[in-house]
Amino acid sequence: MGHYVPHTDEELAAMLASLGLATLDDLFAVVPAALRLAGGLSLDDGLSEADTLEAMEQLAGRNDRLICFAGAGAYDHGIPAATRSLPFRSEFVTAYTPYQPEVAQGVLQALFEYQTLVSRLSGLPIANASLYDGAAATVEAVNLATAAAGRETVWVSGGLHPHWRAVLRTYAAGSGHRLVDVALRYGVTDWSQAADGEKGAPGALIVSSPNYLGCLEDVAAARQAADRNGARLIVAADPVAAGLLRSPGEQGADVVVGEGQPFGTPLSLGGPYLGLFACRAEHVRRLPGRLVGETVDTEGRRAYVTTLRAREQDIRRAKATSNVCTNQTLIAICCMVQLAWLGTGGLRELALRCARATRYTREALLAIPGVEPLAPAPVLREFALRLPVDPHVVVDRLADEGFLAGVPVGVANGVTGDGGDGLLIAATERRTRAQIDAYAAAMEKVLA
Amino acid sequence: MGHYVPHTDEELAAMLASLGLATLDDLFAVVPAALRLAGGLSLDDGLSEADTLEAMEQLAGRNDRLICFAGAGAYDHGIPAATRSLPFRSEFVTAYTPYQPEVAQGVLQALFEYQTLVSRLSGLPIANASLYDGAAATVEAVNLATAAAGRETVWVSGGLHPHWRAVLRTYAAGSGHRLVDVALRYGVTDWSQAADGEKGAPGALIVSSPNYLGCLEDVAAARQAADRNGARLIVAADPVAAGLLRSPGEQGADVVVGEGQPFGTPLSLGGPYLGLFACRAEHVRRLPGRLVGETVDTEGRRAYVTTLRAREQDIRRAKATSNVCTNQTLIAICCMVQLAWLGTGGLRELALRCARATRYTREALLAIPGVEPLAPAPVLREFALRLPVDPHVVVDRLADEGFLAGVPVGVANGVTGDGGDGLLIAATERRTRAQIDAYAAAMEKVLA
Amino acid sequence: MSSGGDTTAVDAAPGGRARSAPLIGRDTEPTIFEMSVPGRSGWSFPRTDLPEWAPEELVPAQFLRPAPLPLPEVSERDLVGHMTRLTHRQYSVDLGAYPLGSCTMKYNPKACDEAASLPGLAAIHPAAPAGLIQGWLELLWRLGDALCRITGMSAVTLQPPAGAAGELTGLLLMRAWHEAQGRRRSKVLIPDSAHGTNPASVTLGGYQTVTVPTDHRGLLDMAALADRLDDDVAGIMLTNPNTLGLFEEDIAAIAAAVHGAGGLLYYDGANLNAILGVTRPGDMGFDIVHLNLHKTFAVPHGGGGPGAGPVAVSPRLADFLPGPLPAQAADGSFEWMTPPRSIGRIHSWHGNALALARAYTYILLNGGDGLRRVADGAVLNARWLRQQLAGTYQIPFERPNLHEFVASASALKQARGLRALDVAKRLLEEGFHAPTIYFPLIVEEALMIEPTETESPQTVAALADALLRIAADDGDDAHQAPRTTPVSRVDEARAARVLIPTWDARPEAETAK
Amino acid sequence: MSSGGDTTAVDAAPGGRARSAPLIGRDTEPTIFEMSVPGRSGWSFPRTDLPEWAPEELVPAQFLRPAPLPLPEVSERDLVGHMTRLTHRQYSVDLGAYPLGSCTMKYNPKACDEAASLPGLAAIHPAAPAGLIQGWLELLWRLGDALCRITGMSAVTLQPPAGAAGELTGLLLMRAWHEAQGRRRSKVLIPDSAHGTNPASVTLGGYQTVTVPTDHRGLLDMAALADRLDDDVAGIMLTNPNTLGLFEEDIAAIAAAVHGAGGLLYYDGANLNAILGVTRPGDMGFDIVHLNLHKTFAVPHGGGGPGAGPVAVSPRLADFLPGPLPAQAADGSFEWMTPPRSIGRIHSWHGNALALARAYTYILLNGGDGLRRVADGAVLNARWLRQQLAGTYQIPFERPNLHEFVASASALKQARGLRALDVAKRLLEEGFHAPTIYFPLIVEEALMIEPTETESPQTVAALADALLRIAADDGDDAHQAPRTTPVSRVDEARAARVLIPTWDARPEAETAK
Ligand SMILES: Cc1ncc(COP(=O)(O)O)c(C=O)c1O
Ligand SMILES: Cc1ncc(COP(=O)(O)O)c(C=O)c1O
Repeated sequence: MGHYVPHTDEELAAMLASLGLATLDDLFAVVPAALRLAGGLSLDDGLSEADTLEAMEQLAGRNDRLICFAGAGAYDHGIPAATRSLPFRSEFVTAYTPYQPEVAQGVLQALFEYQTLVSRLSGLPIANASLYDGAAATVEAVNLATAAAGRETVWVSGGLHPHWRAVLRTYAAGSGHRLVDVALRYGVTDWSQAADGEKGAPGALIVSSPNYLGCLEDVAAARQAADRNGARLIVAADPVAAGLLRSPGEQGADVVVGEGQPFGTPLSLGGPYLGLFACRAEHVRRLPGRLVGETVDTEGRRAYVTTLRAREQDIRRAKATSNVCTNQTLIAICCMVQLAWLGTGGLRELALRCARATRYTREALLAIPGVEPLAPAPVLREFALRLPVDPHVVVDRLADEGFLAGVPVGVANGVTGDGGDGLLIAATERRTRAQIDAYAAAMEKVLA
Repeated sequence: MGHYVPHTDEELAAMLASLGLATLDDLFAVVPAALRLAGGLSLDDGLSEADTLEAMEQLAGRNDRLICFAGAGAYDHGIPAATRSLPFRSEFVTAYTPYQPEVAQGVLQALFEYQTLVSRLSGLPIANASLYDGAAATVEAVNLATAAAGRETVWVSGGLHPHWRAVLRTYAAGSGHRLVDVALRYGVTDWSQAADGEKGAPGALIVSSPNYLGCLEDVAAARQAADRNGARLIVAADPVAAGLLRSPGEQGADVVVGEGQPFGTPLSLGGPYLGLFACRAEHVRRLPGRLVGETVDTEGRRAYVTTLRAREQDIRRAKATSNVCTNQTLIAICCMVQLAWLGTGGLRELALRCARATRYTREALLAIPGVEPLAPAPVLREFALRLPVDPHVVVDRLADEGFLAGVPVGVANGVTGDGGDGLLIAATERRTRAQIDAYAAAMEKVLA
Repeated sequence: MSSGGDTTAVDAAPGGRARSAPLIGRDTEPTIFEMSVPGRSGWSFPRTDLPEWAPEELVPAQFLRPAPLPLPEVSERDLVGHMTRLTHRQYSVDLGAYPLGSCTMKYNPKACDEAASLPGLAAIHPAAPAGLIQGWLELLWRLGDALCRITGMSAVTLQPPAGAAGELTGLLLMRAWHEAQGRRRSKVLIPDSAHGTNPASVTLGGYQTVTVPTDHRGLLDMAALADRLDDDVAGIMLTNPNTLGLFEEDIAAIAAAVHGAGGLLYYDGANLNAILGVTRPGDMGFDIVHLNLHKTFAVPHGGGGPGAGPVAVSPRLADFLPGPLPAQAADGSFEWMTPPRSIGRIHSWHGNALALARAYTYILLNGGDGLRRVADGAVLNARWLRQQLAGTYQIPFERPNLHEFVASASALKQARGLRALDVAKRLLEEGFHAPTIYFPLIVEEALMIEPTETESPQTVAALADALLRIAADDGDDAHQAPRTTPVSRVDEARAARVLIPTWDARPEAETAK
Repeated sequence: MSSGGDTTAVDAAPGGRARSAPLIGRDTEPTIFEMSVPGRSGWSFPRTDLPEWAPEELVPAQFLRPAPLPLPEVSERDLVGHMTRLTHRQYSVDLGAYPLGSCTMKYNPKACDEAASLPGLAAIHPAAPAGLIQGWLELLWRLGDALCRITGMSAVTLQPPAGAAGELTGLLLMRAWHEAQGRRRSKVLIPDSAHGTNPASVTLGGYQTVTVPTDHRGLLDMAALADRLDDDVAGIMLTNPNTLGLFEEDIAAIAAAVHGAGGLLYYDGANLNAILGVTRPGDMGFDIVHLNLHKTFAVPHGGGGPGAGPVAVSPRLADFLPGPLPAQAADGSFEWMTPPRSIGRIHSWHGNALALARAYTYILLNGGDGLRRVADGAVLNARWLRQQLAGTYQIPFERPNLHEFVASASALKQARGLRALDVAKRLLEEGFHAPTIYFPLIVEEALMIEPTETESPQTVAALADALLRIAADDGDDAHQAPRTTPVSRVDEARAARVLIPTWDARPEAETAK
């Protein structure tokens, strides 16, 4: 079809003529004949807008929308109309990276405000303008921390999200980082177990709190372990928990990373999400990605611009702190709007409601014969249970009842993974008592 | 609740204090105690945004969305994403009437372009900035035409939309206009029947083409009838038909009115819709509602402003040409965007596709034993059939099959109305062959 | 297209140039017609397998237009650029405060936009049988019920699409009621401070307007009312608080007098925001009330509309309401019902339904408690703002105002030639929309200011500061205002003198197209 | 709040003042933090009947934060005002042309926005079992299939969230493949014109970058390539057309040489727009291709992201792709599959899924025929624009360009001190976004211009006129540019010297809060 190429046949002809060309094919004379695609692309012809949207609706219609008790790093939070509308104004959506600050103050100021909010959530003074997702933020944190420490070994808590650990492993093939898993004990990381074996002393420790099992970790203890080993501390934190819990920065993190999806981004099959990244001031020159700073224009007006660009790939090239270029700006703006909508009271209330729904759900399920906690440590907004039936089977059965029951979780040698030892369950502020009661009843039926 | 009053308790107290008041109730000391509402409004307390939207979704969920073969002045046309998004940018949505042109060029220019488009559709040089709906436009046209003619009698074609005729009748109680129905014959108006009886010679004639039965009227003949009687001619026209048919202006209309819903406005249970209004230049000082004109600013820049305001109620008060103030600006902007999206070729294609679907549907239904045309005259995008079964029953039965079968129509002494002689059926460009075949099959079952 | 003297394409305006966006420049935005290029298009239609009959096979030749109707031929991209740039040339509530007196330009909650775009509401045909639209009928019925509770009336029609239509509906109800009593009356009383739609509607209702003056208090002159009241008076139209923002404290006496003369009281609901949950027109003795849902109930104004102007009435008028009305059947289901002595239809269908859905959403969000809070905030902001301005602008009437107040620039005009118009234009430069000016007509150089409840104290204070600054400026400065907007003062006289109502009417049109 | 010296409320910035909207003024827009007032709020949560346990009952005390986390406390109205004003301070494709070379800032069809917001796509949890998300799996599978057909590759991963992530994925695939062949290689060749992400990714992939110069033709220097090729070279990263917009005509020879040395060819797909349906990286001999869906396939850039950077590979690399991948089972249903020798995960879940849905929508809209038309339009616009500028700006390389070209302002700089930066800033005043400047690094005062296919000939001509006008201006004038934007030239040096990365880091922060 080509609805989006405005040239009329007359205009095509006129422009070709002014170039001294006869046909559109002549534009590609520089492409050796042997390489030309004969017969064009083996794709169907374009559709009308109406037919296209109908095809998309049909695909969308073949995904089941269930009452969601699944979490595992992707949470079913409410999104108010303001957050659904404001970030999607076309000036934000169709802008490029703010290379010309004089006409990009909108995006730049929104990012400056986002950085401030992430800084407050993390308890650290520096935050960047976003990374791809929680996993990417963790990789960048490892790059920063190992470079700062000058050591390649990283102690990774067994409670870190298994997918994030997997991504770390993938990238380690290139970076050469040596990853050492540190086992969980009673649901939390047992740093006392860790010792530098043949992989040498660690440059960084990574702990997640709440961790993948939903358990609250003792960040101060992790800090001590880091200090004992002269390592930097990376904390992966749930930003919603920040509404109730002490900030990781306050407890000694060098770098705080997290997944920003809970603030205004729908589940979206896992993306686009938002990598939150904050660090101590001393690390600012190693910061990955973009940083927006406040400055002035020639007339002294307050203005914003991307700064310390010398860290970035387009300038530093092979020596850049990171290769990230396109990031998740629009999702960062969603996060900024959502946090401003929540405000001080709303964030606390959100965390509190999640914690209440979680406790109520957990107690309801634990009342079912044969159901036990997978870990004893205290939880906030998510928890793992051991069930008398294979969790994969449970998830399939409960889907028939209209529930996404949770995410099967395994723990092997104190390290969390997919697998099937238990079921990871989250109840957000959107879950009503009636939904939870019905879910527990359905669960009891399935487990009976 | 009161989510939308930003004042904190401290601020309320401080502001009251600065006014020397103790309580909020004191603000209303001027309201005699006897009139004060004790105990407040007998309404439930406010809901959260989430609960409110859920309540609205539940209501919306209790309306059946059927494959639509109903028309009768409200048509199921496709609306492209551009039209669904651009007019709803908040600058258009949350602006007031453009009283301060220096900061309202956006709305003013969009209306100027809308007026130009309506002028082209109608074939007349002057169009206003919108009226409420087709019925309101017809009332205003009668006010204009009778004032221009200095006669109170109006000959109204029996083919005019019955609801529009009803609205005319309602307003005639105030205006004193004398309405005379002119009967249809073979589906079109038979002006030869009309003669000024005790109600005196007509100041205006109203004809609708296509008329309520979908039949194409001979506008030139209506013009002759008007001339014979020294009356003005008002033509109610389907703007989609303008893609194929001669414009009413070209055929001699003094005033052209119409319903603009087909251009970018969903069915919406009948509103907000859009009253289209255009007239000859000689009538401009009698034009109802707002008119945007082009002018310049003090620096000679092209600019737009509402003009000939002396006609309007806020200035002319009791002598105004109309009482209209708030109109349908946002819907007019939808219409402007939709017509620009369609363009010359798209409007013609739209009309052609409607006509094809209509003919195909009509032939499929006429093939069913016992089904006959209600009128023999040629149609374009809608038609009426006489059925062997009460059309109300047919509509209910076909609803079970997933179709909105049409709108029952009656013709009493050549005047169209509700009632049950036949079924009025429209097939827009959205109806596929498969849908029409299924509809005809279901109809055959119901009629068997 | 003229680059380097080269003309390889049609000479049309570039759809992708942003110099008319104030972000960048103050150029004129070309019209969509100037961007049009023959043969360019953005439209597409679904695949179809219907027979491709030619026009001649579908319609007798004499009906067919000889040539296609010329519309703009633009790409979707250029259409999007054009409309987006136009929005950057437009002020709106979402950009800043809009203190237009009598217009109640409050913030419109985003949640209401979502409710109004639910497919289950938007995709419904108005002629669908009641059994298929129970959700819509219940919504309309509940909205009507809420409006009755808010106004203290007993029945309502939701058909009138705006306030003026509501007024005319009300006047026709008045007429029908009098006729049912076997009387014909010819006059309707209106205060001299009334909105222009009131007298205009009176005329269309077949009545003569008789004006009642405002007294020194800024309230209806009771003596003058007594003079004018006689058995030819069909009724009186008031808004309370009146357009000066002052509460008609004698309303009970007024009602008694008018009722005593056999007349009816009509309440113009445009100012209802001031008294939500505080007092009700029904309690004041009104028989007919129209509401501007696009004011009090946060239906956005859309640049001039659509709105919704329901009319609520006392029991004795219920039988005359336009129909059909949503009604609840014995079995709890909903149906359409037309009152026995209905004056007939006011709208093609059921009124501006999606606007009604917005208003209902707003009522659910606020509830009874929230609506009262609305009145509190609206009155507090207006009262406080007036206090700030009082020393500098004249406040023609002493009494405490409710949701709005009228100030006068006449002293400033005498002193330094600073007219209400100048104040308005300067205020634009200050980052606020102007108030309503030169209305009501009874106050010279009137500035009618309604901050609404959704503006914060900080915003109201900034507005006060701006108005005080302007009063302090020298006037000549103000005559140049606005200097920061995409266009400077617009020549309204020329627009009327050399009427250019369409692109095609421009002298240059021929060449330009 | 300070009106008339009266201080009745917290001193915070007014959320309802529009002077920062260029429609009205050039004031600074206050930060959301400056608008915050303790105790003000806009949030609401659903009714709940769950037990209202206190924090202490839910979490051991030592974990609880001593004081609430301070966030902005603003009304929804002020938040809406703030964000709306910010959008008026932001340029975008929807406002005008955006000829950033290498960025392919084409128009993003509105239909794609609607597809990406379908609840059936947006409300789906990423860990839902395959059986419950067949629609998503089919969508991803079909998109992957289409991308393979477009690139001439045989398998694809959709996980990489952007181009740079795709590059690193590709390099890790390269590494895994070599290791599977039992080799370790340490170098990757990159042309000196390459985008910065290429060398940065090479480093993260654990390789050293070896730069290959560009020759007088603007193409890869074949002799230099031969020099650098040895058995320690893992592969070469190219984009074709290259970042000068020139087609690497020797690509077949390059492929033969690199493959001959046992290396792999990586294709940076950022410039794919130029060759859609004309030629395919697979046919050129590339083994690995990343695509920037946010360039070629109209995923909007969102002010910097999100994008999507799928990686497609030739058969021999398929087994190494990241997983899980969507796959079609024998029974036609879809499932997740992880390749046997997968390098592992690249993303927390399945990549930027909604961005992938947009790209698939775009492919459906265009189809094979439309995509070819895209290449035609993109190349024609760029070629024609270059022709207009050729006399005035230097065009460092002779050969015909494809979708973009690089011009140089160096002569203008010598002549009149007009640098590429000045041209860029002046172009903003002219109503266009600036091109990419100072890249590629091998051209002095480079202006890298990519008009894209969605701009009309009229827009391209207006852009040409503007650039010619600027070249004719005197330079001093240009140094002042931009003068019409909400802020004038921004002091970038100061931003780095006095780092203020957050509101809390401002010297005045304490007082201001
Ligand atoms: C006091 C008053 N009455 C009536 C109206 C008329 O309402 P509408 O504009 O909806 O017709 C208005 C609004 O302009 C008004 O302010
Ligand atoms: C040639 C080229 N390669 C790679 C990239 C990096 O892509 P991304 O920004 O999506 O990481 C870009 C885009 O900036 C580019 O232009």
